[in-house]
Amino acid sequence: MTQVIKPKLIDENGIRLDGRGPTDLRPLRIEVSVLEKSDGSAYVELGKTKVYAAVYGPKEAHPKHLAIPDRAILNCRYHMTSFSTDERKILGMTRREIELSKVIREALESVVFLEEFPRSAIDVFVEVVQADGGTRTAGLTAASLALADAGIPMRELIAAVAVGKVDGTIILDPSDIEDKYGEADMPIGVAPESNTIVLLQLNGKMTKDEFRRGLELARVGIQKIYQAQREALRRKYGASTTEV
Amino acid sequence: MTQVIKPKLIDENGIRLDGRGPTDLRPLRIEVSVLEKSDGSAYVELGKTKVYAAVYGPKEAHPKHLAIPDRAILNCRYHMTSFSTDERKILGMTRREIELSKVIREALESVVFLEEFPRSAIDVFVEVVQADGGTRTAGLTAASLALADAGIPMRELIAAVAVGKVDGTIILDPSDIEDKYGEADMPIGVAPESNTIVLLQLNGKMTKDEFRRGLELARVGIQKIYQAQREALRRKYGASTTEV
Amino acid sequence: MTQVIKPKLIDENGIRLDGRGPTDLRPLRIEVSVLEKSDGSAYVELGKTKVYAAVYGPKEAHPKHLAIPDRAILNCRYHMTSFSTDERKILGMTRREIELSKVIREALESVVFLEEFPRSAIDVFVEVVQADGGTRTAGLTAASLALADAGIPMRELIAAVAVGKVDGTIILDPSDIEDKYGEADMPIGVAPESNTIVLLQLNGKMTKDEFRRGLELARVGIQKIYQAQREALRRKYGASTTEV
Amino acid sequence: MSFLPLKERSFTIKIMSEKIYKLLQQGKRIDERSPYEFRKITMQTNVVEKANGSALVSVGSTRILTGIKVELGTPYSDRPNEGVFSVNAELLPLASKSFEPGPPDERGIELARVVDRCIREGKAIDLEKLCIIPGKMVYVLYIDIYVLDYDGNYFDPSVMSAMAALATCTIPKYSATGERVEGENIKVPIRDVPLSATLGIIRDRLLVDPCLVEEESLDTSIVVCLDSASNVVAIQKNSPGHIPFSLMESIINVAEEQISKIRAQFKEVVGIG
Amino acid sequence: MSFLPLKERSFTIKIMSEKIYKLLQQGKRIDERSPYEFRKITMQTNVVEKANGSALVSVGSTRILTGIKVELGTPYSDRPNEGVFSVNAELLPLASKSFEPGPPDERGIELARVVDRCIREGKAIDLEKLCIIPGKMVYVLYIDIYVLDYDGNYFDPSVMSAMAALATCTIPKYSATGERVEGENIKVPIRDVPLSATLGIIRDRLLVDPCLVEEESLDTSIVVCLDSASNVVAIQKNSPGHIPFSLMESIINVAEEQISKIRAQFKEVVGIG
Amino acid sequence: MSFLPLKERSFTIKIMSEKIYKLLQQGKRIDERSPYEFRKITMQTNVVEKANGSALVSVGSTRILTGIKVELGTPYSDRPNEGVFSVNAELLPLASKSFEPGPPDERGIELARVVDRCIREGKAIDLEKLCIIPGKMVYVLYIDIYVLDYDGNYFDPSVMSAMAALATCTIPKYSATGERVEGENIKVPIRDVPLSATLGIIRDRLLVDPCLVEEESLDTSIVVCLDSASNVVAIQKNSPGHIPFSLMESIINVAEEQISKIRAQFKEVVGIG
Repeated sequence: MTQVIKPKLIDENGIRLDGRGPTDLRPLRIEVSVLEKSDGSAYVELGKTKVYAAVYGPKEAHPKHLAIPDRAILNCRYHMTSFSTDERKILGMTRREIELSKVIREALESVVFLEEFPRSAIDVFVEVVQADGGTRTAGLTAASLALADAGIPMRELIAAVAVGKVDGTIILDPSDIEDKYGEADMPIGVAPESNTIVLLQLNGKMTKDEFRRGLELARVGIQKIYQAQREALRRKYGASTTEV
Repeated sequence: MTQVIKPKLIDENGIRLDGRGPTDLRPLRIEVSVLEKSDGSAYVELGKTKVYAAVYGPKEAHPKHLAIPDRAILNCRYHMTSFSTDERKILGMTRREIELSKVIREALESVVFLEEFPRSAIDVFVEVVQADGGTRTAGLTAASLALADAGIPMRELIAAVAVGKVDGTIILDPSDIEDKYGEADMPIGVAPESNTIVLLQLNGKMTKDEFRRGLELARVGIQKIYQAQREALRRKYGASTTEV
Repeated sequence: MTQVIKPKLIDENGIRLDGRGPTDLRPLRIEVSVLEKSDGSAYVELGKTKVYAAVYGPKEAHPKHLAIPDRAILNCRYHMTSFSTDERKILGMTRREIELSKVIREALESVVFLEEFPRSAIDVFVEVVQADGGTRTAGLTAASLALADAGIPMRELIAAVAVGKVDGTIILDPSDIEDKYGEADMPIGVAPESNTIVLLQLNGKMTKDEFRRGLELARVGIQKIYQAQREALRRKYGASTTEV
Repeated sequence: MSFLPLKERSFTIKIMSEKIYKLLQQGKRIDERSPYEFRKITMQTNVVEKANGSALVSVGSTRILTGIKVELGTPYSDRPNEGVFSVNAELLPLASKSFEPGPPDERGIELARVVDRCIREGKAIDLEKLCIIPGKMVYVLYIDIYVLDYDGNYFDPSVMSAMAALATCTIPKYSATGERVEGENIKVPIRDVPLSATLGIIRDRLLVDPCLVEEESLDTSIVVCLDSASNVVAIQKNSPGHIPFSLMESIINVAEEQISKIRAQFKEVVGIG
Repeated sequence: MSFLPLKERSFTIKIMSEKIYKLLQQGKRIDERSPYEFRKITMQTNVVEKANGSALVSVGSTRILTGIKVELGTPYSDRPNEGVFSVNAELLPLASKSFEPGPPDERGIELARVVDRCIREGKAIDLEKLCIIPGKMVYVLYIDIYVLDYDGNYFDPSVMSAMAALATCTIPKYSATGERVEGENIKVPIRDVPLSATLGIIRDRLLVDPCLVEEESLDTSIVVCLDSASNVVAIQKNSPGHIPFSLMESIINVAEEQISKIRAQFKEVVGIG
Repeated sequence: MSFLPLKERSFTIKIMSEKIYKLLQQGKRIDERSPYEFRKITMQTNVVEKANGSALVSVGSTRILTGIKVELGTPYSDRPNEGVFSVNAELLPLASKSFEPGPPDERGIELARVVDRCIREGKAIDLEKLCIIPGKMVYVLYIDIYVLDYDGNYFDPSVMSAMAALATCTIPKYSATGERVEGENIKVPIRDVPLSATLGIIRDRLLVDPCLVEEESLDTSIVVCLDSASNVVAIQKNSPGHIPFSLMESIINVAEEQISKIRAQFKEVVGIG
């Protein structure tokens, strides 16, 4: 049992372990309507991070005493398969999964027109098949597409990405190893049309200036994600549906 | 810690460890109406296997959203006492007990006229006091009697027994040790009047021909069990009630 | 790992480890209306034993099928913080906490006019911040004050105290160490106006005569507790409200 | 969270309570018993061969099965020279429409803890004789109580069945070095046989061993457990309601009288007591 | 407690059942298949790089992902020379409106236990080769099955995906002294490839691989698992209803025929079978 | 599964939200505070003698009790030279009608995890000094937070009480060979005191330390945690709703200003900060 040595994450040329520059996103693949039985679904792959999302509803809230008279309730579960991580994840929900379910739900609530479906429920399930950093943001990206695919009315889509700080540099889209050995990880969910933040967490240490630069870098990444989301919807539904 | 040596289960004269021939049932004792407070009950003893069953209902389904508009729901719990097995069983339901609750419930559903009690519930509890092989089949045998004792209308009774393969021979009613060291265990629940199978599982390896012979041997055992069930009802209710 | 030696709990002059005589109560502090958000609350400190109680209700019973047509249900939870005891208590409810919740609830039910609030629920929460002996009786003492503070109609208050037997002597209000190394612990809850017992448990060994003397000693302690309860209510509400 | 179980409506209970009280005034019960009379008690031991000890006890229709499994384990760090036991109780849904499947609720937990206290505080077992290697290896006794049929008063038959199972419990012998002595067994060393009696109270009247209908109509009830020298070793007021201080003397005396009868029967069936 | 899941009202099921039966009499199915025809099967292996083995298998729209994580552990005391495996299955709420979040219910547990029996009784793995130090250190395989999309019949693709994940599973090599042999890996030693076929029964007619609409309308159904020599290694009648004894012969024969087709495809994709 | 908690009907919330916004425009609050003003803060340490450290902190009527119990344990395998701590939080049902008995729900878990991140990422504890024998024996700190009374904003007083309990925590001294040094104790080695400020947002306006009525009427809210050098060490947007990018600069600046005030009070009461 020896203390793990932190690897060098960015070389002298500013190149990251996987060959990216600090502001590069990993290869991104987005698809909608990937699961047959749900009302809406999406798949997001960001490097080795692989996430499904599915939506059921609007449907009758159940049990009934949880129903809200003037709008729908939104349920959300972020869950990881046991083999998605380096160490096997225990079965059942960890505290981390419960917290992330909450922040993803709150982000989605910010854009869904819940008032249109009083006394109803909308269920959102995010399933992380492989976790290599950025699973909550990939999950939120997928979940907002699954809602769109289910025809749930929304103010706009949500695009999400993480920024981080490793070896003193602010980077876009940290991988698992960069998250683990880096100095900070900051996942951000954005409603791009209104230019507002719907999910924001920070775990690590940044100066105020680094924090500002992190926010700016996130906006760059968000634009790329948002573009890919729109393309995925266009492939499925044609040009018109990108105006959700 | 040394590897356990498989004992010889059938001797050169075809005699089993407990003195039975391959097609013999263990001593069987069946009683109905053995528990005061339930609506119907039965006790089945097959060698050292000892099982109670009790039925409550039909009664209001609870919670209400589980009620079904056009028939009763049937609930079933197969449970073992902690001291019923060689190794102490943990408290609470094991995965095995949950699976067996399901297959017993499904067998009982096949014969109960559930449509006669819309929005109702019928609870069946099987309690294994001692487990020496054949507990699910003894439990199903007892449960069908407990339903009859409770006056629940049924197409017919269910009789159940296991067959097995040990030392290459197909045998009736394997004991615990024969199950543990044998090659296969096949519990069967039968509706004897209609000559149909309502429970069937196989755990082990049989050729197709052995499987056929196992099914035939089971039918022989079933007739004996069914006979004993009818006698137990006759003892309690007189001759007429054996036509359930 | 050596066997723990029982300390001498009462010296030759009849003085206990903390300087008290056998019939002395520890320093007692009682306050009502200590928590802002509950409908009623109280705080009881008895030596190092520190207990809060809070009451919510009467309110709609929930889930509805638990409601009783002709009276309120009374819910009670006795709970200890993880750091209240010498050894860290596990999170979640222990079997001991579940049992004590039951006996405290049953004691309170004896004096609350539940029939005045059909189909309602009243919740009582007892939180043990530090446990140094006598937590259930301190909790019951606090809970009855919290009910009074919430304006719930009661036949009368409940005052509660424990007696014990240590080194052969019957003592009032055993501390944790006296409980641990003593011969018996007997918590008693009393409705002082009607001179009846509403909570009674005994854990330990007493002769019949010691048991009788224990009961008598408890009545002495109860009077002191009851006096302090009335004073606490008077401080909060003025003289008139002591006639609850 | 402890909550009030749903019972019959108060007024039907009040009518039955009134009826029981009037009968008590005449020295009678609804089931023909006298106030201080238990229902018929039967005790059978060694009913489950796979358990180290077992007993099936009935008091009227109330039927309790206790089984004991013995394992090897480590002692508590503050009691290195003593064996360990733990008591669990399950109110099987088989036994009553008021029992639900699932982990023990507060009633099952209370039952287990009261039986535990009877055994522990009654010094029923010589725990030091259940130590194999001090601080390292002791016998661990799992005493598991199942209520099979419930017609009131599960406390008294549970204590009886636990004690009967203990008194007939056979455990494999281990040498002082922790080796299994093949073919040899020992008995659980019994030091005393604590037994309990449950009393019901309606106003100023007492009755013993309430059946279910009585139980629901009592003002309150109390379980008293005495050892063989009539020391009080456990008490549990186990339902809501008031006990006048003035009744406590009778309660203890009635309990003592009843327990001595049960003890005689226990001794006859089990051999000790 | 096992309870009847809420389904469509009986009469809508009866109408659909009648329709399916009539089509079967004409050798047809509601989705254009013939009675003894599986939906399109696809198999992909190594789909999750962080797992030691993984496979994604579709049968029609039903989609199953199995991943295997390998850890080191101790063997069971009665099998000191054998590695250990355990199977878990989760019916993800993603996959169907009838699946709830939470720990596996009886359906998930049944699925896991049936797949476990197929692997165990089908002697799929040479467990002795997964022993590193007898009695002390063995490989422990966690085979976790997730239903991602559910359009009927999760049993057969689950067995396929578990076997495909096992057959392609790569594990770090350890020496006989329990040291990691850096840079070297071994494969899970596969002895046989048990595979299953699920049959639906309506009156006297059989069909294979029921889709969801069919599944809800069947009289009953049965899962049959055979090894490569066509021995029966597991059977599970997995829903209520009657199977006439007279149908059992056909059931086994139809299962054998179907499994041999699946086996050919499995061999092609995975390399063994 | 995370779900939307039942709140007041939207229109009553909208009216209150409108009212709060109008007051904010005039630099006012519903409880007479100015927008950037915390309620009265009180801090008491060593309130539970049986805990190794404890602190009771109030912000207005919101009251948080944190206690710390220290045990010996083993370090994480990838951090053999560091002590271990874990944070738990319970929203006691005593504290609010919206808190239910039972294991922590998502709000309690979020609170615990945010406090954990403040301590961990703020490098509050010199964990290496809590190692007794590298790889084998370390101090394990259980930091347990209880919300006793809840009138909005449990985050900031929870961070304060956890830090105050840590800063006053006394633990038994052990020698480098793992022996208890009788009679000697050590303090938890504090490296920094991270503190948080919670900000509420309504449209383009900010307020700090929302009380319960405000909390329910906000557009959204955010917790910002800074170390003593004003580095950002944790952020949590902890409710639904939008934050305009343009507000982020003010949010950080307001948080910094507030935290420096709290830090001054913390230093005065606790001695460090």
